[in-house]
Amino acid sequence: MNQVIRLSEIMAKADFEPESENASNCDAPPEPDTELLRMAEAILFAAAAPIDEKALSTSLPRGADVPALISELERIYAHRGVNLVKVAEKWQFRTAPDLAFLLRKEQPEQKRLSRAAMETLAIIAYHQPVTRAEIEDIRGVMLSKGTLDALMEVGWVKIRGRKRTPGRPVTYGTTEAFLVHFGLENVGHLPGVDELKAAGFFEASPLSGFDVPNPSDQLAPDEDPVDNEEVAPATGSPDPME
Amino acid sequence: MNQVIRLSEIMAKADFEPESENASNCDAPPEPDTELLRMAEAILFAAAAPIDEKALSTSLPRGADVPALISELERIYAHRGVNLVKVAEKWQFRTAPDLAFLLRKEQPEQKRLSRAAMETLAIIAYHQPVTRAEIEDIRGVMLSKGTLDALMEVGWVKIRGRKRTPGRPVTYGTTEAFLVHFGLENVGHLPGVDELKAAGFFEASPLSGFDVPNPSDQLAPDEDPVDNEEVAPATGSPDPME
Amino acid sequence: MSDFGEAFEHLVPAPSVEDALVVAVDGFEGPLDLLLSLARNQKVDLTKISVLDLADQYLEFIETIRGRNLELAADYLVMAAWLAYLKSRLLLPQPASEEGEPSADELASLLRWRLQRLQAMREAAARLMARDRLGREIFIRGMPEPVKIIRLPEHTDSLYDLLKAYSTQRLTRAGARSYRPVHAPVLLIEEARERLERMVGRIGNWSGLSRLLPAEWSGGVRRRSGLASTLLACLELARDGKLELRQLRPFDEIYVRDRGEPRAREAAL
Repeated sequence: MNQVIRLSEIMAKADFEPESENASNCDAPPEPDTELLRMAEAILFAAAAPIDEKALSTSLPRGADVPALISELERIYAHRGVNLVKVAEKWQFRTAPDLAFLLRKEQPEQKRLSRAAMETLAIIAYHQPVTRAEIEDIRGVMLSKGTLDALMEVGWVKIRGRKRTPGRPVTYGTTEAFLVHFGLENVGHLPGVDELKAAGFFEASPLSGFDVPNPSDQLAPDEDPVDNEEVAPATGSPDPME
Repeated sequence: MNQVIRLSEIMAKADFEPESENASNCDAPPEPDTELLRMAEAILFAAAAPIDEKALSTSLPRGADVPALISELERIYAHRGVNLVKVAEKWQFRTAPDLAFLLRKEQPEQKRLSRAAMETLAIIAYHQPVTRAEIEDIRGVMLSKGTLDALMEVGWVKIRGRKRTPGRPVTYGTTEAFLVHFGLENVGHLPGVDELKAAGFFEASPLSGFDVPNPSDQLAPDEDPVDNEEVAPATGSPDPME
Repeated sequence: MSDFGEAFEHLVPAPSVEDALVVAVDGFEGPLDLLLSLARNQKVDLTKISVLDLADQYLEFIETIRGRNLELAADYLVMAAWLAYLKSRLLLPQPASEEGEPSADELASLLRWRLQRLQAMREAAARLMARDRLGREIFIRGMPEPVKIIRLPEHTDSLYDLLKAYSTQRLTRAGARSYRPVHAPVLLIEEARERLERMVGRIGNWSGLSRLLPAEWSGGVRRRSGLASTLLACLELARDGKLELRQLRPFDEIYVRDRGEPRAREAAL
């Protein structure tokens, strides 16, 4: 089965791709080594979880131009039934969004999140790092005990650290599983994040001096990382993601 | 998100495919409906088990020419890192056989010989050619079944020949790999008794007349070579020679 | 903190008792949610909402609820009180505001801003939930092919280990061969006793101990052990009442006879 394929013979033509591009230029443009492309394709295809470029490069022969390979695969698959997508700064083949109607499974939907939980998730995602008190301030209501637990149980929310303010309250943020589930490259790609920022909703409330920074995976200047052993107690149920 | 893709724009060109086919005909050949192709691709990709053509056709819009779609997908993926393959009348994407090595990760594992194996190896090294009975006599202990097998599996010990004595027992010796691993030019370079004494190995010995043999790669006068065909099971469990 | 700060604090439901409040008033989650809902009824941009009207509607709503003798969570009442205060300040002519103290208009715009922010986060949540989600609209490969880990043995045995094993083994064996402890022949007491027990009843009148020794233990180096073990066996049997022993003088011959039944002995006599 070890079929040897001559590179010169196999050109990564734009499959499933606008004809115009191709018709005008029947010769293949300079492209990454086809064998490397096959390897990258196979690795990304086989994986159960998204793969970052570093991991891909350790799996490929030395010197492979991983970004070029990825962008070529991304291009090849752009209009196909399966696309190469960047989620959580990693790469993953996923079915094309427009084919959802075909694939949507009538599976008993996993526990539906309550409205409070969805709002809380959004607040954590956009405002992270954020404390429980800050979430409660935005919603104008106390968080019921189960809400954060439910979000942590689904694996979308984790304890990030502690705020360097009196009482050193725990700060919450979103997980990689959150990004993967919602198909986000990073928290900077949250829908409408720029508009919300422009509207000043992430800034200190105009009068209170209450500070809510931009969502960021990075530790905030006034945030301490949480020791792993320390994580559990704030909510009761330990974060499955950590 | 429901990106509408004009069919006319997206032609399933022969991606990753021999250029010759394409170069001669820059226009797209008549091909199955690209949307259906995308659907079939996505369904096959997302399926948790191989799919037969009947199941595929119930998942696709009515009237889809499933065999044509499959053979087109099969063709498109033929030279790719992932192939569409038929197993037991069902279709599934699989990593191309020649890239299977990508899905294996070799992890070095540090190992040490057991004391019995090390002693046996040492005796074989110094006393070669040596029969099992002679090893047992020198060690004063029966050889357990696995010991020689283990040494042969590691590749440090081989069957050298047979002794011209009643029963014609098999003789053992060390291999090239043994020399390489222990950094010896040949077995004659194993330190002799004086060197061992000098190096402190026999310090405690008050005994006289104690000798260490001069090992040799050469066939002993009372030793017959072993035919190659006879040697085979360097690794197998029970030695068929005995 | 200025007065305003305190006023602001009032906007946040006092976190009194943990878990105290999830009471939804007709399905509202807290006073801010209720206010937002009322504001939406004004059908104008939240930025242009009339806080005065909003306060009126809120207070009216609360009155209705109380009129029905329904229990109201405390923070709804706190909000009602604050809105009543805000309303009065908005209606009264503005006093010259002190340094750092927010005006009624500022408080009103803060309320508007908080409503907008809540609304914005609600919309963000809706947008987030409406995204194509993994396992619902988007799927990953149904049959991933996991990477198999293959362990490659890497032997760490060194030449030193080899030589050490060899020399240690050879030394041990060489030592083992040269030391042959000489075992002196010993007649075990158990053996002697077993033999004597078979003889009981046939020993008869006083027999010399030396004559009772097994033939193979009666001469040479073996005699010493034979004599000692047989004597000890005799003593054991005497203790058990089966034999009698006597010795006339130290180092003289020891005599042994069956003890047996008294009558048998008399008869023997």
